[in-house]
Order: sequence, then C-alpha cells, then structure tokens
Amino acid sequence: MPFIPHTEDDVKTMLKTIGVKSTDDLFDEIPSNLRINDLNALDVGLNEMAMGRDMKDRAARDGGLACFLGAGAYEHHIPAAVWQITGRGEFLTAYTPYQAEASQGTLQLLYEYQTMMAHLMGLEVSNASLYDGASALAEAVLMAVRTNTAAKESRILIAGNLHPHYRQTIEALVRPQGILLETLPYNDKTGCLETQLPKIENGDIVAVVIAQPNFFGGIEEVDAITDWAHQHQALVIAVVNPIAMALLKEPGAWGQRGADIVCGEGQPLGIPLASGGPYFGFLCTKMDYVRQMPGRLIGRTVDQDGKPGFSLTLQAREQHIRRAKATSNICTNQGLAVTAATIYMSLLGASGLSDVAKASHANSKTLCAALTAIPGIRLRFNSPYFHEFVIECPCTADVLIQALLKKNILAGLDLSVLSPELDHCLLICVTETKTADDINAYVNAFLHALQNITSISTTVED
Amino acid sequence: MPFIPHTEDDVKTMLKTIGVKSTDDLFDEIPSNLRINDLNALDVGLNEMAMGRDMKDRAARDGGLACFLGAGAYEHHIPAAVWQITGRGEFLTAYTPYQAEASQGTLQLLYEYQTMMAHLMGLEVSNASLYDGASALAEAVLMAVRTNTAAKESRILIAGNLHPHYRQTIEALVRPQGILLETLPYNDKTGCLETQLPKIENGDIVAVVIAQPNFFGGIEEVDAITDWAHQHQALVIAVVNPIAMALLKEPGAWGQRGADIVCGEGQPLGIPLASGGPYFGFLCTKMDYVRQMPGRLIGRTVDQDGKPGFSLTLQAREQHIRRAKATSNICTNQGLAVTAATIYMSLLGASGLSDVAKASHANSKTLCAALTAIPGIRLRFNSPYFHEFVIECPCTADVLIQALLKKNILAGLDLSVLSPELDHCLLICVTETKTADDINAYVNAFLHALQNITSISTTVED
Amino acid sequence: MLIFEISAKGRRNHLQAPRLAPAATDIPAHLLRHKAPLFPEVSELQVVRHYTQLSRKNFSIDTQFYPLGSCTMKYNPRGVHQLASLEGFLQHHPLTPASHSQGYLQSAYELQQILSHITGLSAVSLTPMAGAQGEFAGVAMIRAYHLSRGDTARTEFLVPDAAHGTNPATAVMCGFRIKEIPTDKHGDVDLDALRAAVGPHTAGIMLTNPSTLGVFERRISEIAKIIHAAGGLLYYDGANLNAILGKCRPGDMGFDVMHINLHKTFATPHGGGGPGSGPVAANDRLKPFLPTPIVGYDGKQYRWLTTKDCPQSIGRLSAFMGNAGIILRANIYARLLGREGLCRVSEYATLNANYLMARLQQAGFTLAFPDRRASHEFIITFKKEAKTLGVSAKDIAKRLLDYGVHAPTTYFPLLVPECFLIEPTETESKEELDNFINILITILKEAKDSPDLVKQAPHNLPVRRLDDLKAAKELDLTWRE
Amino acid sequence: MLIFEISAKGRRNHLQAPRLAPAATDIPAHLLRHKAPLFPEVSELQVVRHYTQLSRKNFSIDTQFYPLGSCTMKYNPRGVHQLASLEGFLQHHPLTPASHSQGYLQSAYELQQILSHITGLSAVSLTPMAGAQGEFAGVAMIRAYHLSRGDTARTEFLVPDAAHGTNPATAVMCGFRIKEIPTDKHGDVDLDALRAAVGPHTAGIMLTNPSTLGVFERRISEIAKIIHAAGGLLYYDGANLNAILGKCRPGDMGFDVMHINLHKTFATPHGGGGPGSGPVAANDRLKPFLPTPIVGYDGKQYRWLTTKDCPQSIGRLSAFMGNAGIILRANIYARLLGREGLCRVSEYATLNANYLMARLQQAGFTLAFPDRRASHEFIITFKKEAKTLGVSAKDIAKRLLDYGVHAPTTYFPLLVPECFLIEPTETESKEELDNFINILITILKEAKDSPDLVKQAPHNLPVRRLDDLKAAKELDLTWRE
Ligand SMILES: Cc1ncc(COP(=O)(O)O)c(C=O)c1O
Ligand SMILES: Cc1ncc(COP(=O)(O)O)c(C=O)c1O
Repeated sequence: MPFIPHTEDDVKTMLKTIGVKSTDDLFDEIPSNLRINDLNALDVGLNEMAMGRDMKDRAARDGGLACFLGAGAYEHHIPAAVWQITGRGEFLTAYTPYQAEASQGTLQLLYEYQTMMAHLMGLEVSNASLYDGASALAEAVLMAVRTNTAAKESRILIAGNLHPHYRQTIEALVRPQGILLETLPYNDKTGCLETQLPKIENGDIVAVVIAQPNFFGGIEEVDAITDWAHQHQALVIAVVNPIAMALLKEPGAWGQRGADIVCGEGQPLGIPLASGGPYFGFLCTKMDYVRQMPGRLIGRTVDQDGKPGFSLTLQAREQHIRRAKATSNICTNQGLAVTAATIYMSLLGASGLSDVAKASHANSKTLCAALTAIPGIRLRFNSPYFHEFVIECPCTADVLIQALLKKNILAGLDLSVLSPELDHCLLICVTETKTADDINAYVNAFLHALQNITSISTTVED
Repeated sequence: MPFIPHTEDDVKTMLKTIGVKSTDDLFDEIPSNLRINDLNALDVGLNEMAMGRDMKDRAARDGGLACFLGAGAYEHHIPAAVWQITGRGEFLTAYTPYQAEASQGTLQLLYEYQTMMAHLMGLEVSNASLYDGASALAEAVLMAVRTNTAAKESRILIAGNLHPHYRQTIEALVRPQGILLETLPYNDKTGCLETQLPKIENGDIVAVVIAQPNFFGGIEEVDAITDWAHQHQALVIAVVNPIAMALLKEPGAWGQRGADIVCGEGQPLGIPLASGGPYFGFLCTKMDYVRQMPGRLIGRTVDQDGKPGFSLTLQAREQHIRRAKATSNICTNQGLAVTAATIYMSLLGASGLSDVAKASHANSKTLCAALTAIPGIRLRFNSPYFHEFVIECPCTADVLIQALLKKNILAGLDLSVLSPELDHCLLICVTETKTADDINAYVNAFLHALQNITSISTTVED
Repeated sequence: MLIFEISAKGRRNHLQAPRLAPAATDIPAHLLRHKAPLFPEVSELQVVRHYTQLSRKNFSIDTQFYPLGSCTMKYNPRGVHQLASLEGFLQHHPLTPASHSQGYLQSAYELQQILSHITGLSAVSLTPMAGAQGEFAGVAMIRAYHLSRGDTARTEFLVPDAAHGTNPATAVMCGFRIKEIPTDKHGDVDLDALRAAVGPHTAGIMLTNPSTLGVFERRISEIAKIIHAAGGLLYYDGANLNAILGKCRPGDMGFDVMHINLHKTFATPHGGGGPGSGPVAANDRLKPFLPTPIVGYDGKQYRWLTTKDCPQSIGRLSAFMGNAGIILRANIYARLLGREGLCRVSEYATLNANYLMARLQQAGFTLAFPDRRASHEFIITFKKEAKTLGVSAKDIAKRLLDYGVHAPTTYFPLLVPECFLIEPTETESKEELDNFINILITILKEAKDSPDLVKQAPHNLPVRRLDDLKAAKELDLTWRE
Repeated sequence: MLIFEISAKGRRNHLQAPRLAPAATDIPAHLLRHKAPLFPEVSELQVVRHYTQLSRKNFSIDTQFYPLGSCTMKYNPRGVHQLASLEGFLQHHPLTPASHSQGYLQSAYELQQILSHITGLSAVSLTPMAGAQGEFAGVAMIRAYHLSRGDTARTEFLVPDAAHGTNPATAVMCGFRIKEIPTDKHGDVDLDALRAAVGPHTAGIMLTNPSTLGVFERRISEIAKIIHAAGGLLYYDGANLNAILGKCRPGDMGFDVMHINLHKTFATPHGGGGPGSGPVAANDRLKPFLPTPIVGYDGKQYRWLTTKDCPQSIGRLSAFMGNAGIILRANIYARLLGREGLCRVSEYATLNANYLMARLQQAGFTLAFPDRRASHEFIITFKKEAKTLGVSAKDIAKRLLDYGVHAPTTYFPLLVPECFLIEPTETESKEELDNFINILITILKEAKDSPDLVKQAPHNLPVRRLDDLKAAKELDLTWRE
C-alpha cells in the first residue's frame, strides 16, 4: 500500500495487542449515525508515473510565457544552489523548531535571516516570517494599533497607490477589530502621494502606510512623509520591495527617525512566481516595539556548557502560550521560503543584490523608452520609477495583453483592476531576467498589435 | 570571481607568505617557451542565468519525443525519490571511499547494491560497477581469459545476435591482448542462436558470450547453451537486461551449473536515458572467481570496537596497488549511477521490479499485435521476446522512422545498423511507461505513414 | 559559526547576479541607498557548505521518527514534491490571465471538490495560508453571517479549554470575546458548562473532533444542537482530520464551517515551520461568505471568482491566491492515494496510535484517558514521575532526542500536566513504534536509576540544553559586527 | 542497520510500479524465473530515511574540506548540475536521429573545440568514460599508429615510477610490456635512465606534467625529443590539468595524445567514486585513430562520426557515446567560467597549494621537494614522525577525519614514504587552508604528547578504525539471510 509500511502480520499483532478484532473497531466511539464507509465518490488512486504524465500536461499549459508582469510578484533569476539546498530533507520535512536542540539548523538559519532582513531594511529587528506581503501589512497595522497607545482612535491612513490587493487584504483582516482605514490620496500626474500632505491633529492617526515603490512602480518622497507622520505622533509603516532596497534608501533611514514598522513581500528574494505562493511576508521594527511583534522570533543564547545556540524566544507573545492575548494567531509560517531567501541573500551578497536591482532598473528604462517612442503611447505618470512603470495606450490594455499573449508574452497588468478609468493603462515590469532580444520581441509584438488594432478600428470607422 | 573565494587582501598575504611578487611567479618553473598567457580564443564567461536560457533552448530541441526505441537503453519510470536522494551533496560530491571511516554512507550503500545485484543475477558476488554494459562485457571477457587457464587459446565465442555496439566495444578493448573473437551464429527465422550448437573440442574455447534477451528482444534457450559450454570446459558469460531478470530465469540458475560471469547495462534500474550516459556496467560472478574480478569490491568487516563497518576490499586486484599486474585499469567508476540504482531497487522491491517487467512485456505484446495485424507487416523473428521485437516492413525502416518523428514519435531502430540486408526491419521497444493512448498513437501514425508511402510508390509506379 | 563570521570584505560571488552597464538613473540622490546592507560576502561553495552543514543539525521526517502530536508528521512523498515543482508551475505568474492558467486552476478546482466531499461541506475556498488563517476565515464568516442578518449582539465565542492556542487567538482577531468551556474527566466537553455558557451573545463555538486530547467527542451532535438552538454556529478546527478521513465528516456532525490543514492531512512538507495551507470549507449557509478568490468552472474553462462574483465574501486574505504550491501538492497527494488510499490513512494512523497507547500502558506509562480509544494521537502524562523522581516531561523529551527520536508535543494541551501528545501517523512502521516504546522504557529506567542523565539531557546533539531565559532576557535577535 | 534488516516480508511499496493485467505470455516456463530475488521489502519512507541517513555518514565537498591529492576535489557548481539535468536532456535516447539531438551534439562539439584549444592538440574524442579509459584510448591509438606503419617491434611502454597506477595497468591492457623510469631527487624524470631505456622497442611513454609529485617536469621538451627521436610517442596523463589551464599546453610540450579528467579539472561531481569522463585529445598524427563516436559539424548540422567516417579509428569504447551527462556538465562549467575564469583556475589552485606548502614548511612539516614550486598540489612526508613517534601517515590521516577534514591522498606516489599528497584546489578559501594548517599542527602536537590518541583515531566518526585484514580474509561481500 502506497506509503503505508504495515504487513498483514503487523496488523494482526497490533490489533491483538490493542485487544480488538479489526481496525474498524477502533472507530467505535464515533456514533454510528455519523459513520461513513468509503469515499467512493472520489477517483481511484493513480501511480506516480501516471500522475507525472497528467501534471506535466498541466504544467505545460501554464508555462512558457515571457513575463513582463509584476504587480507584487516578480520574476528574478534564482541561483540553482538556492532550492537544491533548501530542498534537503532536513530543511523540507522538519517543523517548527520547538525542540531547539534538535533544530539548530533551522534556528541558526532563521537568526541569520533576521539579521540580513533587519540590515536590508535598516532596522533593528526582523521576525522569522509571516504569510505574505499583504497579510504582513495587516499584522503591521494591528501591531501599530497595539503600539501607538497614544492615539485617540484606531485610524490608519493608507496610501492610495498601495497595491489594491494589499488594501483588500487589510480590510478583511483588520476590519473585525473596528480599525478605521482611510486613504491618503495620490497625485494623478505623478502617481505618487500628494506632496501637500493633509492636515491632521496629533493623536488622530495611529499610523501611515506608505508603499515604496508604489503600485505604479513610482518612487515616493519618503523622507517628507515620514517626518510629517512622526510630527503628528503617527507611526510610519513602510511597505517595500526588498530588491528595490538594494538601490533605494532603506526605511530605517527615512526622514529624521526612520520608519517604525517595515513589511512587504519576500518573494523577490529567491522564491519562484509559482501561481502566487508560497511566498513570505517580512516584518521589521525597532527594538522598542519588539514585544508587540507578531510571529516567531529566534534569539541567540548559550547552552548549559556556555556554547552558543539558538532558540525560539519571546514566545509569550504567541498564541501557543498567550492564547487569547497573543499578538497574532499565526502558528505555521513560511519557514521554507525564508530558508530559500536566506540562501539567496547569502549567495548574492549586498553587491549582487544591488546588481540585480540595477539591471532590472536599466532594463525597464530600455523598454519604457522604446514603448514611449511609439506615437500614441505615453508614460502615464511622470515620477521616477524602479523597475515597473505605467503606459497609457490608445486602446484598452486588455486588447494589447491578449494580442501579446498570442506571441507568448505576458505584457503586464491591465490597470482597470484598480479603477475602471485606468482601462487604457498597462503596468509593465522588467527585471534582470530579460535580454535585449526579449525586450525587442516585446516592442515588435506591441507595434504589431497596435497596427492591427489601428487598422481594424480604421476599417470599422470607414 | 565565480567560485573563487579569495579577497585581494588574501592574495597579498598569501603571496607574501610564499615569498613571491605575483601569482605569475608561481609558474616560473615552466620553461618560458612553453608559457601561454591567455585562452583568448575561447568565449568570455556567461552567468548562470544566461547559461540557463541557452541550455533550456538546447534541451528543448532534444526532448519531447515518445520513445519506442530501446536497443540497449531503456526508458522506465524513475520514482522521484531516487534522484532526490541520490542528488544529496554527500553522495554527489564525495569521491572513492578510500577513507572508509569517512565514507560509510557510500560503502554501506555499495554493499547493499552488491547484495541486490548478486541476488538478482543468482550469483554470489557483484562488484561495485564498471563503466557501462559494453565495457563490462569486455572486462568479463578479459576476466574469463584470466580465469579459464585450462583453455589452450584465448578464443571467445560470441553470440551473433549480441548488440553490435557491444561487439564493437569488446573488439576495441580486448583485441590488443591478442584475444580471438569468433561468432556463434543465430538462426535467421528465430533470431535466436542455432539450436544445433557447433562442434568444439574441450579447451578450444575460453568462454561463450550469450545475450538474454538478445539484440532482437528474443529469448534464448539458455539452459542448453550453458550446459553445452560447460561440457566443453568453456565458461559462460551472460549479458542480460536487469529488468528482464525479474521475469526470466536468472543466470545463476542456467543449466546445471549456472552462468559463470554475468554482466550488462545497469541503466534500466533507475538511470535516465540522458544521451547515453552516465550509465553503469554490472558484473557478477561465482565466489571462486572473485580474485580475477575487475573493479571495486566492498566488504563488511568490523571496527576496532567490533562494530560492523564497510571498506574497500581485495584492493590487491586493483591498479592503485597492483599497477601493471592489476585485473583492470579501472579507477573512477560509475558510483553515483549505482547509488540511484540501489535506491531504485529498494523502492520497487522484487515484486515492483516484476511488475515493471510484466507491464513492459504486456505493452510490447499489445503494440506488436496491432502492428502485425496490418497487411504487409510481419514479425521478423518467431521466437518469444521480452519487451522488444522486430517487424519487417514493405519499405525501409528509415522512411517510417522519419515519418513518425514528424509526429514526435521515436519509432525504433533501423536494423540496417546491424547489417544492410535488415534495412526493412525495425526494432521496437515498449516499456511500462507507455499508455494505451500512446500505443494507439503509434499505430495510427504508423498506418498513416504506410498509406503515404504506398500512395507515393503507387503514384511513382503509375 | 554564523555565515557572517565566514564573510570577508571584498569576497565576491557574482556569477548569479547578471550585470548591466548601469543606466543613468533619474532617481534623486536623496532617495537612494547610501550604505550597503550588512550581508555576508561568501563564495558559492561557502554558502553551500554552510547551509548543508546547518541542515544536518535538524531532526526531520526524512531522518527521524517525529511523533509530534497535533502536527501529523507523516511521510511527504518525494513524487508530490517533484511534480509540484515542474517548471511550468514555478514560472506561472499569479496574475496570468485564466486562459493561460488552466493547469493550475484545474488542480485547485479538483482539490476544492475533493475537500468538499471529504468534509461533507458544500463549498471550499483554498486561499487561507495556514490553519490559523483558515480559522480566521471561518470565524470571520460566522461574524459576517450574523451581521448580514442584523444580529449584532453575538459578541462571544466559545472555546473549549483543550483547544489549540490559535483558536482563542483567532476569535479575538475577529473581534470576539472568549468564553472557555471546561472538559470533563473523560476528555469530552462539559455539556452542563456549555449549556450554561450559551446564549444570545453566542456567535459560535470552535471545536476540533477528535479533540486535541486525542479522543472523539461522542456527544458532538448534542453540542451542535445546543449551539444551533442558541443561534450560534459551529466552527471545526480541521487539524485532526487525519484521524477520520473516510470515517465520518464534520458536515454530518453539524459543523457549519471548518479549515483543513493541508500540511498535515495532505502530507505537504512542513518546511521547518511552514508553509502550510488552511483551506476553509462551509455549508450552504456560510458559503456566500467564503474568502476570495475561489476557483469556478463553467464546464469549459476554470476561472477565478472574486468579490464581484461573491459580493458577501469576507474578502481577500492575501495578495494573491494563497499558498498555491501547497495546494498543488495536496491535489497530487489526494489523487495519488485515491478513494481507497485516503480511507487507509485514518485506519492506519488510528491503528498506530492505539497500538502505541496499548503498549505504553502495559509498560507502566500513565495515560491521560485510559478508558478511551485513541484517535490518531493520545496523551501520556509524567505527573507521577515529576513528583516522585523530579523528572519532567521536558527532561524526558530532551532525552528522547539523544536516542535519535524527535519528542512528541509537550505540555499541550495545557490542561493535562506534564504531558506528551503522541501522534505516530500512518506512515511509520511497527518496528519504528516498537523502537520508540523501548526507548521510552529505557528512559524511564534511567529516570529512576540516574535521574541526572535525563535531567541534563540532551548529551549527543550539536548543543546541550539551551538557556531560554537568557534568550528572552538578553535579547540577541540579530548579529552585529 | 542494512536495508535488508529493515525489510519485512509482505511489506509493499508499489506506488511507483505501474501494473497491468498480466498478459498471457508465450515465454516457456523453463525460461522464467521461479524465485524472486532477495530485495528489501520496505516502504518509501523507510527507503528515503535509510539512504538520507546513510548519506550523512559521508564526507563530501559540500560538507568538508577535501584536499585529496590528484583528485581535484573542487566545488561542483549547483547550476551546472541543474542545467545538465533538464528534462529534455534526460529524456533523450542515445540513438535518436541527429535531427532531434542537436542540443546535445552542439554541446559536445563545443566541448571538443574547447578541449582542443586548452590542450594545444588538434582533435578530441569525448567517448572515454573516465581517465583510465582515456589512457586506454591514447595508448591504443599509439599502438594502432605503429601498426599502421608496419612497425610491429614496438612492444614496450615507458612509465615513470611516480605514475598513477592506471598508467602501467593501461599499457598492459593495450598489450605492452612496462619499463619503469626512475625519478631523480628533485622529482624530475631521470634523463639518463630514460635515455638508457628507449630504443626500437619503445612504443611510447606515459607522463603527467606537473607530475603526481606535485612538480613541473622542467625538461619536458628534452624528454619529448628523446622519445620522438627513438620513434616513440608521448602520452600525457591529463589528471593534473587543473595546474596549468591557460599557462601552458601539453601539445606545445611535445605530447602526441592525452586524456582530460573532466571530473577533476571541469568540476563535475565525483559521485562517491564516479562517474567521470576522460576525453582524449590528439595531434594530427594520431587524430585518425581517435575512438568513435566523435561529433562532426558541417556548418549547419551536428552529427556523429563513426568508423565509416574514421576508418582508422581504434573503434568504440562503450555502447553509446560515453558519459554524456558529464560532457554536458563540463561544457556548461567551461562556458560559465569563460576564457578568464579558466585561466584563474590554475592561478588560484597553484596559489593555494604554494601557500599551504609554505606555511606547513614553516610549521616544521617535511616537504618531499622543498626547493621546488608546488604545482596545484604537493607532498609532505611523515617518515621522520613514523620513525621517532611511531605515528604513520595513515594515523594522521585518520585523526584529520576527527577534526572534520578529509584526509589528503596517502601513500601515493609510492616512491615517497609515509606521504600526503595535498591538493587544496582553487575554490577553497584562505580561512579553510589556515584551519587545515592549524589542525595539522595540533595533530603533530598530539602525536608527540599522546600518540595513542592519533594511533587509535578516528574517534568521532560513525565507526572507529576498520579491520581491513579481516575484510579481505573473511570475505563478506553480500548480505545473506
Ligand atoms: C489543533 C490545531 N489547530 C490549529 C492549528 C493551527 O494550524 P496552523 O499551524 O497551520 O496555523 C494547529 C497546528 O499547529 C493545530 O494543531
Ligand atoms: C594522475 C592520475 N592519472 C590517472 C587517473 C585515472 O583517472 P580516472 O580515475 O578518471 O580513471 C587519476 C585519477 O584517479 C590520476 O590521479
């Protein structure tokens, strides 16, 4: 029997030891009216070979596109060593390191991860992961509410150019606790937050959420916003792309005092796109706020011989100890993804990460220049951007996306997801994975699609 | 620098310690007329990402065919666990277990391999691998010459229906030692060795080489041949397919006394087709002949506390000890492939291996029946076969192969490689990897090709 | 040694990082980074060697028996991992149009169907990223349900004292007050206390069955009646589904909504702490409130259903669609096993637990519920040993590590003192169980003969017992130069 | 525990083995197998756990410093392994028509070109499966060359006494008698002895340069002249190519034919003993005799050249085309490094060796050739320690294992007593070398202060020192029930 090691003799002996006649007897405490006897509405099992054929067909249907789509999930080159080491049974099939002495591998790795992530963000502390970027932001909001006890009301100001899915996620996750979410508007020309920040009173606002880069790829004036928030006793929650942080100012250095809580999606750090997960959310903060942090934390300590070692610490924040009073309900996190990210960051080092950021930036500039040189195509927002930008087209973005799909190019995101008025806008991302040929292929396919569209519309008009 | 860990400071310190100015000085014993200064005719290096694009293109060009080709290399399903475990760094990047205490993993695994392989062949001893099936046969022939000292001349009788590449390989490898290779003819109707065996004198022949199944997939009357050879004081060398041995009588049980040396290609046991290698050759024999065996042998022993352990043994047979008097020059062998094969055999067990053999057999029967039901197509040889058979077609086999390639089917082997007269003959293999749909697709493509050919030839004749 | 301690300034390992001539950037200088982050500077071999060596300091299913109760540490089939890692799946961007996502969508849809059938509930959303997020979804759905009916008085959630910590933490995240319900001496919910606790403020109850005490709650139908009669709804914590696959269904027990831990019952790797996946299943009443996205199928194409399709949905719980890779793995696992294989899971998991329990009882260990059947797990308590020998459950757990066996869950559930929650799972052999029994017997003997050996354990691991107090007091959470 | 000892009769693990209704077979009963082979009956988890645990008993590059002289245990890049394992390559049948093999054929052809350039020889055949088979090919080509000219008197091969064991073994396999040439005290070939040995019977000489003594043979051009003048040819054992990549070329030294160990210089994994790959390169004189198949290119298509194209070829050395997967890996490695990277290999390998040698000499270790440069490797001898302390090179090697470092090659070359042949390779860091030096110093101190500690080593490994004598005397080569 697949995966079950018992021989018939084993079963007999075991039943005898227990003192029952059949395995069925072991379920005799289940009231008979609740018993079912089979799962026969399901299919019979397949063997691994047949399953392989089936799954290869499915994978083939989903693969093979040249990806120019970002919008929160980014294709980067992942060195082979990352997943070959991450996939070792000892990392893959262990669980939460409750028994520290039998988990020093995972624990030390997580401590190293916490270190790298804190340094990347310019903050003092990082936890050992949350589910993903969006849910990490929700946790950051809840953490801010617990931390900023000076605030009169649980009001949070959220950048209007935050990823819409992030906004939806925090709505779902923090709304039950009566937290008010309000929008900090962005400027229609720059795509960035208005430089004229709203008038607020001290203690009106728990925290301000800023995205750097914002959903359009644009780069915000983070120093000014941070200082403004701090002047009004609001905390600053930064949502950032970790690869961008190799190039852009780290949140710990924003303004006079730095952002207070930094979170985001860890996926760009060595995690494949993989239909959206598993990724991981990261969360960093100042040492002062560590006791309000959600998620696992690993501390360095010593063993009884004085030898250094690592263990879960500040567990009194967590649900398995504090239960109803925990900082979060999170238990299982995204450990394996963090394992990969740690190996990724080690392999690249700071300068490697910076190379990736710069190459992505340069590539996106190249494609943007080529596209905006086409008559009728313009850059929608005039702010500097990192590796993602928005163009406005003479037709709906969806038409172009469909046309480029036929050439196996995933052209970008139709911004009508954000608001129906943006339906002529296409959000395009280019990372270091794209060659000059790839970029040319995009431009050619794009031109070709535009010509078709123009000729069709001309025909129709005739 | 890729893969080189030195910092500039390291290099300075190291040069200073050595007492030279530059690394170039370290090469000052090379006469200056021999020095070159660069390899500039080669390309500059690529990074892993660019290399990935390039190699994926190449792999795509070679993949995607439905494989009905055997002829010495067989496609079988390989459970995922096989290479995930084999690929662990500790197996992958160790070398020959010279330091036994630091190599118990590899050594115990090889001991287990020797055990499984010896049992599969019905013999007492197996070595730890040779390069491949063909070179293993050459080693078997040399071993037979060393062993059968009663023989007057170094004459070897070789089955005429042995894989032609095996024949060529032994020609190349044993010819320099003056060994005479003669052919034991096969019957043109059955494809098997003539039942009327030639008259030979005692001591005329060192050994007889029999293939089971033979190159045509046919099953030989091994008992009779073995006894005949033994009656004339010739050794019997069996060349077998290890998967077939789950179904067919094991060489150790052939005739009255069993085959003396068994060798063959280990690839079917969990090794991918991979353009022909790395595979591994196996070699088994009777305990009496073990000191003439080539290749590594692992023995079980005890450590100084009496605890069981494993080490290389009978090293006095090997080149690194015996040098010019060694049983072979082999040093590096095919250890990793054997690691995979051991895990494969453990996962399948005897009954799993038997299932694979039976499913392959059944599938080949199905395709054969469907093809030979087509008018004009006949089974070329009328002997029972294992999972490979020969059909004779109204056109050259090559025409059919080319036609089926267009449908992404690798139809089989054009037997004109063996002899120009067999150019209408196609050697086809079907393993357990093929579904009923796959077999139907073959038959349909075949029919379609035949129709095209017939209509073309009809047109031409008209 | 930390990776930072292997680092050397100026060491470069740039093969992986593609470089481009740096383009002139229009990003203003004050928005650029000025100080590189403190990352290690190490060679690729150093990275590979460091993390390979680190991995070897872990216990894991692939290397050890790992009977961690409530966590279902069963074999994670290698074939499942391989097929879920096919390049087509890994390359696939989550926002790819449905036309080019049919492979993944079909797999997700099938899993929704399978889970629906197994749980006896009519609809499933796969988006929650672990059990706790599944709990959140379910409780938030109950909240949304009451609110949708204008029933704003229901501010309390009932949680048995045996419940997993995530249960009360979740209910609080959903804005509820917690009422704890005690357990009777047989491990069942105290019905009188339950009756006394319910009322017009009751939004619902969170329950797992079999409970984390390792026993099946026999009066579950009565509990359901009590809660439903009071206008509350029932949430099922599906962490223990491995115990009842194909034997009974939460939907039939009267539960309205539940989560399933794919990383437990469906054998996806636990990854040193995660990722998991916690799909939520609901009956018709709660179906409209399921979190999005959900996969729909019109007979021809699979597509994502969003809040446009499900206007009453509690919304989105993550940026994309949950832990898709885990969902793929669960699909493959379920279809590999098929209908017979899935039924066998609970049979053999239960057989193993009851065998282990019987043998340990015979060997003199104290069972928490000696007159009950074990479900797929059970509890022993070292209360006696702690008193008479001064050896705690923790000491015994640490000593087990010395023998190359991972410890069971300790000190959980909280209401059984000095306890082990032991879950062998169906993929462990009788030999492995017998070995574990013999080790426990040996340790018990050691605890009597040389208690210090046990109290000072572990002795054979990379570190001796760690100073957790120091870790919490002198917080050292990141390495500094 | 052996896998057979985990086995239990009737345990089944058949997920992987597809079953079909057994077809009626026409195979006569007397040709069928009647007794199943003794294979283990184990579950998939048992297999995974057993072999995962076993693997952990190995030292390897990925886990340890592994300075095994003459074996070039350098980092095997993970990216190379991944790309050579792409499914299109793994699926590819060796007899697929060339039209559907262009990906592999191009890669093989490129490698032929690269090797030709690196070695300074005009043509390459990739078919030999390891160094020893490459030697066979080369020596057989020399034999074929002489015979093709009707020169049947050349029955002797010259081999320096420092040569690797495969060299004399190979020459014998090719039907030659061996004449051993002694080494002078500087590690060079004794030219007088060489002159005395050559003659009309001389078919050729096998030489490696730098030699296995870790020094460069400075009078190589003179040696070539002597051999060529006598009508013999020169075979170069390319195992030490890592020392001279981009610095000098065997073709320029006067060699006619050579092999290259791809598993050494080109960083392909050694796999616990193999596979390797030993391509053979030849100058114009010997090119016609290269073993087949070889890859040809007509400017449009790559194809296999067989004996039809190369009628003088020594023929085929394996059933297909050699260790194709290793050839792919070498191609990828060479192209990743490119022209600069390949030159750096020998520079840093040599730097590491000379640094280690200098430091060890300073620390009081005895060098075999103190007045010579190290190539990529060098020799120290414990002759003194063996005499004065009774501690052998073997003892020290075993003690090194206790410190988590693989031992260098011991007792080879045979002509230096109690020796270590130490090859650090270019991918090891200065820190790793310093660590090794400190360990050796510690061990030398131990050898003086507590020699038994060293003589009884290892102490910290899965087994203590093994009884090799018993292994050979009481042969136990397979497990029996
Ligand atoms: C009984 C029980 N409920 C809930 C959970 C929470 O699940 P997760 O860890 O996936 O969030 C767990 C697992 O740890 C559990 O054991
Ligand atoms: C100097 C030398 N020559 C030849 C060989 C033989 O190479 P292989 O082991 O690949 O057959 C080796 C390797 O072991 C060697 O070190």
